[in-house]
Amino acid sequence: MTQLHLQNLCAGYGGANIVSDITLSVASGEIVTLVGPNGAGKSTLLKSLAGVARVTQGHLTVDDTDLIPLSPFERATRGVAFMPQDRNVFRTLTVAENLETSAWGYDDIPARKEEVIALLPTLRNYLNKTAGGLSGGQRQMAALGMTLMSRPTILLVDEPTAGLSPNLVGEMLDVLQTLTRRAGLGILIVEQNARAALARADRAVVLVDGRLRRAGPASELAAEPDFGALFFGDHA
Amino acid sequence: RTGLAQSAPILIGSMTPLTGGGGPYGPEKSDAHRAVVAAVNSQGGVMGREVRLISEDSETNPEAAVRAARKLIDADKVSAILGTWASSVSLGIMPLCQEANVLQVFSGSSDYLPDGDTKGLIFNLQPLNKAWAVALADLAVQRGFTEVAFAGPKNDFAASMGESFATSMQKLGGSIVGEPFYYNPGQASYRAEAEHLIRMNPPAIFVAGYVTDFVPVYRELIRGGYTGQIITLSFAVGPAFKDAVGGAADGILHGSPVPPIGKDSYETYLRLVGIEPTGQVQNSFGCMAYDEMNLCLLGMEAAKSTDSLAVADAIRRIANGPGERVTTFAEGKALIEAGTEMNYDGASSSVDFQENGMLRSRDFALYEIKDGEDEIILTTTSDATL
Amino acid sequence: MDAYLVAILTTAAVYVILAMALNIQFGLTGLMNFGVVGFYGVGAYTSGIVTETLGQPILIGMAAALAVGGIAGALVSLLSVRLSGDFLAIVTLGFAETMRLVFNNEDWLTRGPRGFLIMTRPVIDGLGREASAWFILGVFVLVAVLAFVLLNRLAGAPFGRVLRSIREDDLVPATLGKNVLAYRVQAFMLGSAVMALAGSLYAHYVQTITPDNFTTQIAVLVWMSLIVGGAGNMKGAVLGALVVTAIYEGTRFLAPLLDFLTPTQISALRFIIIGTLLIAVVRFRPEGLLPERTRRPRQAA
Amino acid sequence: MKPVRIEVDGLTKKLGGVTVVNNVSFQVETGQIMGLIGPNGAGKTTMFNLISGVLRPDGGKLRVNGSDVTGFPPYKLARRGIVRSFQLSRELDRMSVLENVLLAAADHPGEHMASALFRPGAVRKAEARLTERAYEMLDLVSLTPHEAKLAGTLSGGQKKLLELARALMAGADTILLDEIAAGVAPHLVEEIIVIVQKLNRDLGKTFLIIEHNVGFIRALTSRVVVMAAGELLAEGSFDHVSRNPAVIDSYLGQAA
Amino acid sequence: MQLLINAIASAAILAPAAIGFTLIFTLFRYTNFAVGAFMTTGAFAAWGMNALGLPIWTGGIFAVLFGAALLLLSDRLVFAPLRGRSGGTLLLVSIALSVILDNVIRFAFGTQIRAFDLPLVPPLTFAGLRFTPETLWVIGISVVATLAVGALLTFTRLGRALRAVADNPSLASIRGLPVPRIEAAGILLAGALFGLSGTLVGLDLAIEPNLSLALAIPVIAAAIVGGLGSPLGAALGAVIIGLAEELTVAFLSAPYKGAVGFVVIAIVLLVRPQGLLGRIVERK
Ligand SMILES: Nc1ncnc2c1ncn2[C@@H]1O[C@H](COP(=O)(O)OP(=O)(O)OP(=O)(O)O)[C@@H](O)[C@H]1O
Ligand SMILES: Nc1ncnc2c1ncn2[C@@H]1O[C@H](COP(=O)(O)OP(=O)(O)OP(=O)(O)O)[C@@H](O)[C@H]1O
Ligand SMILES: [Mg+2]
Ligand SMILES: [Mg+2]
Repeated sequence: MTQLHLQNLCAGYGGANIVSDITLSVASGEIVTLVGPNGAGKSTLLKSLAGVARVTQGHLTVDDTDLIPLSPFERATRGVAFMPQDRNVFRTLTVAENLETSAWGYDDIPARKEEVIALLPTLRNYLNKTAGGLSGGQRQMAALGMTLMSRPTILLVDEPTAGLSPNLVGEMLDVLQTLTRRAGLGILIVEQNARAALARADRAVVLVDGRLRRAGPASELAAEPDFGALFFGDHA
Repeated sequence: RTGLAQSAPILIGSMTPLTGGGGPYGPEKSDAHRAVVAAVNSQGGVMGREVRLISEDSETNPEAAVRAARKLIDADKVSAILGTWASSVSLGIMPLCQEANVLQVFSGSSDYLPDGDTKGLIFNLQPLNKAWAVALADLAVQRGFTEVAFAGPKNDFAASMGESFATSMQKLGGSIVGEPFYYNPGQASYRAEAEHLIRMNPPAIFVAGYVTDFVPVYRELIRGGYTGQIITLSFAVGPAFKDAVGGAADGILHGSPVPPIGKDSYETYLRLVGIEPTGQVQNSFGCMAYDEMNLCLLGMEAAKSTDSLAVADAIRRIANGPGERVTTFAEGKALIEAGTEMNYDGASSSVDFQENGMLRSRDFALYEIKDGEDEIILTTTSDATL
Repeated sequence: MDAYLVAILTTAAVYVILAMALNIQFGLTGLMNFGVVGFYGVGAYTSGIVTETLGQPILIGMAAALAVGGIAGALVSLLSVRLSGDFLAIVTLGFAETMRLVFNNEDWLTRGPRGFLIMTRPVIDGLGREASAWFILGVFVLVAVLAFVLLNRLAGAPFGRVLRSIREDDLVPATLGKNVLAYRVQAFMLGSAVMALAGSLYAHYVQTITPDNFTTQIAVLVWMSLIVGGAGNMKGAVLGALVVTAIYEGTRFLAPLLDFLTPTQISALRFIIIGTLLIAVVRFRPEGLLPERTRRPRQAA
Repeated sequence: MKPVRIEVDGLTKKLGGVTVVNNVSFQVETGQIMGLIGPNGAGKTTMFNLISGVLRPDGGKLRVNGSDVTGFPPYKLARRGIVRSFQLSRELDRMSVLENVLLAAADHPGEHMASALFRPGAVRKAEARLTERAYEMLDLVSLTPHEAKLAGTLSGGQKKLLELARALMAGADTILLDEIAAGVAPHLVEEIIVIVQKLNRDLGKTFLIIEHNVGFIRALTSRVVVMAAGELLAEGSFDHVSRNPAVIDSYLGQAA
Repeated sequence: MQLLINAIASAAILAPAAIGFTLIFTLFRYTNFAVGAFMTTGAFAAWGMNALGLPIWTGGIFAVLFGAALLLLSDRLVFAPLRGRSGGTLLLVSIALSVILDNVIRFAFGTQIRAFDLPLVPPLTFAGLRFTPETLWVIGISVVATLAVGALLTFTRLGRALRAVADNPSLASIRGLPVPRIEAAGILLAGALFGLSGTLVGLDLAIEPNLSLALAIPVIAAAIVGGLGSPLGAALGAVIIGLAEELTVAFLSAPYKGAVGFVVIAIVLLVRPQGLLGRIVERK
C-alpha cells in the first residue's frame, strides 16, 4: 500500500509560485482526477511532483520517503512515473527503443515491453518507427507506454487522451483503471476530457489559479450542474 | 639600480612574434633584447639614463601588431620599435611609426620593405628575398645541381622567391623543375604537398620554409620515399628541427647568410643569453635582435638624443664606418666618449646599410648536415644593391 | 595616453560596427555567420583597390565596399536555404578562409602576402598627427552612430520581429505568408554590407592590409562582443564591442607586473586571462550584459 | 453549389518509405466549415502539411480557387489566403505572446526593410492599428492577461489557444485548424465553436477542421471527410458518416 | 591509388576526434571548437610521457586518459553551467576554451615544434604503393577505435541511453535515466577519442601549440559531411575531405587546399542537408 502525499505544497519556476498550498494524497488502487482551466497550474503541479518544477514550500512524500531533495531520476527509481503533456517521447529513437530506454536498470526489458504492448496493442503497429515521425495520437500512446515500462507504483499522467481518436480515449482510460485494480497503481490524472476521466475516477480535485477549489468523490462532483457547465462543455 | 641618473628612462619597444607563425623564433629575439638592455643598464645606461624595455607580442599578425604598436607609440611613448619579424608586421606598423617618427629596427626579407619608408627611419638586419635567391641558386649550381624544384609557403618571405630563384638559376645556366610550388602555411598536414613534389621527381628540391612547415614537409618527403637532394634555409634546420627528425637530418644542404660562427661578437651574444657556442647554427634570429638593440642604443648614445632622425643618422654612421671596430655597446660607448669614429661589427653580420636601411651585401654559405652537425662547404657573396 | 585612447576607440568603433552587423544576422535572424572576417576583408580590399588601383575618392571606395559586401552576402546567404545553425557557421567560416586565400594568392589583384598599401585616408588635408587621429575617430563614430540608428530602427520594427521569428522557428513565419528566404537574404546582405563598410574604414585607417589582417581571430572577437553584450540587443552589441576591446587592450598593461616570467609566458598568460574573463562573463551573464528584451508595443490608444 | 476553394486531387505522399497519404481527393467549398476526421495516423495532419505547402506532394494536384498551386512553398499559399495551425503547437519561444500574434498580421508595411527604415510614421500607425487587433484576438481566446509572457512559458492549453489566435490574426479567408480543441478547457472549446461560427457567418471564412472531439465536429461542420490509413474512407454530413460501419469500427467506437 | 592511401592515412588521424566531436554535438547540441586544442593537448600529453623516456604506447594511453579527464573537467567548469544555452554562446565559449588551452601549452612548453622519439624512415613499398610503419599503425588503431565506438553507440544500452539523453535530457531524467552519469560517460568517451587523435597527430604529423585551428576545421568538416550523430559517417566524412584535399593539391592549386574542405561541405550539405549518413531531425 503506497501513498503519495502532498502537504501545503507550493511550487513554480524560478522565483514565483504557480501553485500554492496544495494538500492532497493519492493511494494505491485509486484514480484521482485533476481538472481546471487552462493555465491553472495542473501541469506545474505534476511537474513539481516529478521533480521538474521547483517546490518552494511544503512537504511531499511517498510513504515515508521525502521526495523533495530527490532528482527526477531518483524519484523515478522510487516508483513515481510521470507522463508529461508535451515533448514526451524521444524523437530520434524508434518506439521500441523509447520503450526499452524507459526501463533503464532493469534486466527483464523484453518481458516488460511485451507487457506494455499487451496493454496498449496499437503500439505494435509502429514499434519500429522513429518517434519523431509519429502522428499526434500515436505519440501519446507511445508516451504512456514508456511511462508504464518501469512498473510504477504512482503514476502521474498529464492529459493522456489529448489527440486520441474517440475509440481509443475510452480504451486508454480503461487500461489505467485496470492497472489500479490489478497492480494496485495509484494514479493522478490531469484531463480536459473531464467527463470520461471522472467516470473512471475515485476522487476528483479542481485547481483554479494555482489553488485547490474543490475536492471530493468523483461521482459527486460530476453530478453538480455548474461543474458540468464549466468542465464538461455541456453545450457542445 | 646601479646609480642611474634620476632623469626619465629611455623607452624602447620590443615587438617579437611570440605566438602565431613566428612563435618558434620570437623568444630568442625577445631574450636577446632583454639581455642587451640588462647589460647596458648595469653599465650606466644610455646617456646616463635607464633603458626601459616594453615587450609586446606581435602575434605574427599585422592586425594585432598594429594594436600593440599603438600602445607602444601612444601610451608608452617609445622612441623605437625593435624586433618585428614577419614582413607583413613590419610593414603593417610602418605607417604608424612613420607618422609618429618612431625608429624601426627589425629583421625581415620582403623585397617591399623599403617601400613604406619615406623618412629613413628603418633598418633591416636580414638580407632581402632577392639576395637569398641569388645566393642559394649560386650555391646549388656550385654544388652541381642545375635542375632544382622550388617549394615554399605562400607568405611574405617566400612569396616571390620562386621566381627570383628561377631567374637566378637561369643566369647560372640551370633551371628550376616545373613551376615554383607554393603551399599554404599553417596547415596540420603537408602530405598532399609532399606527394606532389615527389611525383615531379626532381633531382633536388629547394624548400624555402620556416621550421614549422619545413619539419612536416621534410618528414613527408622522406616518408614518401623521396631520395633526391633537399636544400633549405638554415633557420629551418636549427636544433628544434634536428630534435624533431633525429638522424634523418643527415644529408640536408642548407644555406644562409654566413652566420658568424666562431666570430667573437656572435659568441659574446650567445654567452650573454646563456648559451654555450657549439660551432653550429644557433639562434639565427636572436643574433639579429642582439644587433638591433645594440645599434639602436649606440645610435642614441652617439646622437645624444632619442630623436629618431638624429638616431637614424647616427646608426648609419656607426654601422657603416669607417672607424674602429666595435662589437658591444660598452666598447662603442667608450669610443663615443673618446670622440673616436667607430664601425659596428655585429653578431649577425658586419651590419653595413644602404641608404634605404637594407643590408649592403652579405656572404652566404652552404652547409651540409653530417651526423647531426652543420658543416660549411661553400660560400658566396650576394650583393643586395643590385 | 590620449592618443592611445583615441586609437583604441577608433578600433573599437570598427568592432562596434561589426558587432551590430553580426547582430542583424545572428542576434536577430539566428544566422550563424562565422565568416565575418571574410566580408570585412572583402570590404577592405575592395575599397583599397577602388581608391589605390583605380584612383577613385574614398567615398566611392566605401560605397563600392558596401555594394560588393552586400553582393557577397547575398550569394553566401543562399546557402542558408539548406543550411542552418552550426552548419552555416562552418560554411561561412570556409568562405572567410577562402577569401583570405584569395587575398594571399591572387597577387595581381591584392598584391598577395606582401600587403596592399593604401595612401587615401578619411581626413581633410593639413591636419596634424593628433588632429587627424581625432578627426578619424570622429568619422568612425559618426558612421557607427548612423549604423546604430538605422540598424536599431530595423531591429525594433516589425521587420526585426519577422527576423526573430525566423530565428525561433522558420516554419511559423513561412506558414503565415512571410518569404523566409527573402528575409534571410536581406538580413545577410545588410549585415555583410555593413561588415564590408567596416572593412573599408579599417583599411583606410591602418593603410597597409595583408591577408593576415583577416584571420579568424577577428571573427572571434566580433562574436565575443556580441555574445558578451547580448545577442539580439543592438545596444548590447555596442557595449559588448567596447567591453571586449577594453579586456583585450587592458590586459596588455598587466605585463609590467609579471616581470619574472618570460615574454612568451606573459603573452600566453594574457590570452589565458582574456579567455577566462570571457568565459566568466558568459557564465554569470549567459544572456549577455544587456539581454534581449521582448518588446511590448505601446498599448494602442 | 458554391465555388470550390480548395481542391485536393489525388494527392499522395510518402514518408519514411510508407505511403501515408494515398491518392486522396476532396473539395472544400468557399464559405464552408468542413471536418477532416479519422483514426490516429490516418494522414490528416499530413494532408494539412500538403495543403499548406509544408510538404510537397509525391503525386496529385492541389488547386486553390481553380488554379494549380501544387508544390508551392508555404508563404505563397499563405498569401493566397490559406493559414493553418499546428497540432503540436509551434510557438515562438523567445518572443512575447503578443508578438507571436502580431507576427501573423498580413501586409504590415513595417515588415519591409525600406519602409521600416524610412517611413517610421506610417509603420507606427500600422503597428498601433494591428496591435489593437492583436489584443482583440487575445481577448477572444482569453490570453490577454498573458500577453507579455514569453510564449515558451505558456501552459499546454494556452499554447493551443495561441495557435488559434495567430491563425485568426492572419486574416486569411481559409483557416485550417489541426486539433485546436485538444487540451483546451471545455468552456473555452464552446467559445471557440461560437467564434468559428461567427467568422463563418459574418465574414464568410472557410474552415477545414481536424478534430477528435466529436461534439466539436458535430456542432460546427456541415460536411466531413473521413480518412483512414492514408485513404479517403467516407464523405458526407457528420450524421451520415457516423452511421457508416467502417467509420464506427475504425474511428468512433462506442462514442458514436 | 597512392592518393587514396594518403587520404585514408589523413582521415585515420581525424576520424576518432570527429566521432568524439559528433558525440558531444548530439549530446549537448553545440559545436565544440576546442576539438583542435584538445587534440593538441593530447599530443603534448603523449609527447610528454615519451620525452620522459616511456614508450610511445604508454604515452598514447596516458593521452587517452588525460583527454578524457580534461574534457570532463572542462565540462564541469565551463559547459555544464551553460547547458541549454544557445549554440552560438556555447560555440564561442568553446573557442575561448581553445584559446586558453593553447596558451596553457605555450606557457608550459613554449612554441617550438616537437616530435615523438621515433626514427624517420623511408617507406615500404608494396605493388608500387608506399606505406610507412606509422601510417599502418595509425590506420589500424583508428579503424579499431572507430568500429568499437560505432558498435558501442549502436548496439549497447549505453548507446541508446546516450541518444535518449541527447534527444531530451529532461525527459530522460523523468524516465529514470541517471542523466549526469550517462552524460559523463559520453564526455569521457569523447575526451578519450580526442586524446587518441592527438596521439595519432603526434605519430604522423607535428606537435605544435599553433595547430589547433588547423586541426579543428577538418575534424568538424568531417563530422558534418558524414552527418552529425553518425560515427561511421564521421569516419567516411574524414576520408572524403582528405581525398578532396589530395586531389586539389595534385590537380588544382595547392595554396587553395585550405578551402577545399569547406567547398565539400557546402556541396554535400546542399545535396543532403543532414550529411551523408545523418538523419533528419524535426525540431519540435
Ligand atoms: N515525418 C514522418 N516520417 C515518417 N512517418 C511519418 C512522418 N509524419 C507522419 N508519419 C506517419 O504518417 C502517418 C500519418 O500521420 P499524420 O500525422 O498525418 O496522422 P494524423 O491523421 O494526423 O493522426 P493523429 O490524429 O494521431 O494526429 C502516421 O502513420 C505517421 O506515423
Ligand atoms: N517554464 C515556465 N516558466 C514560467 N512560467 C510558466 C512556465 N511554464 C508554465 N508557466 C506558467 O504557469 C502557469 C500554469 O501553467 P501549467 O502548464 O501548469 O497550466 P495547466 O493547468 O497545465 O494548463 P493547461 O490545461 O493549459 O495545460 C501558466 O500561466 C504558465 O504561463
Ligand atoms: Mg497542462
Ligand atoms: Mg494529426
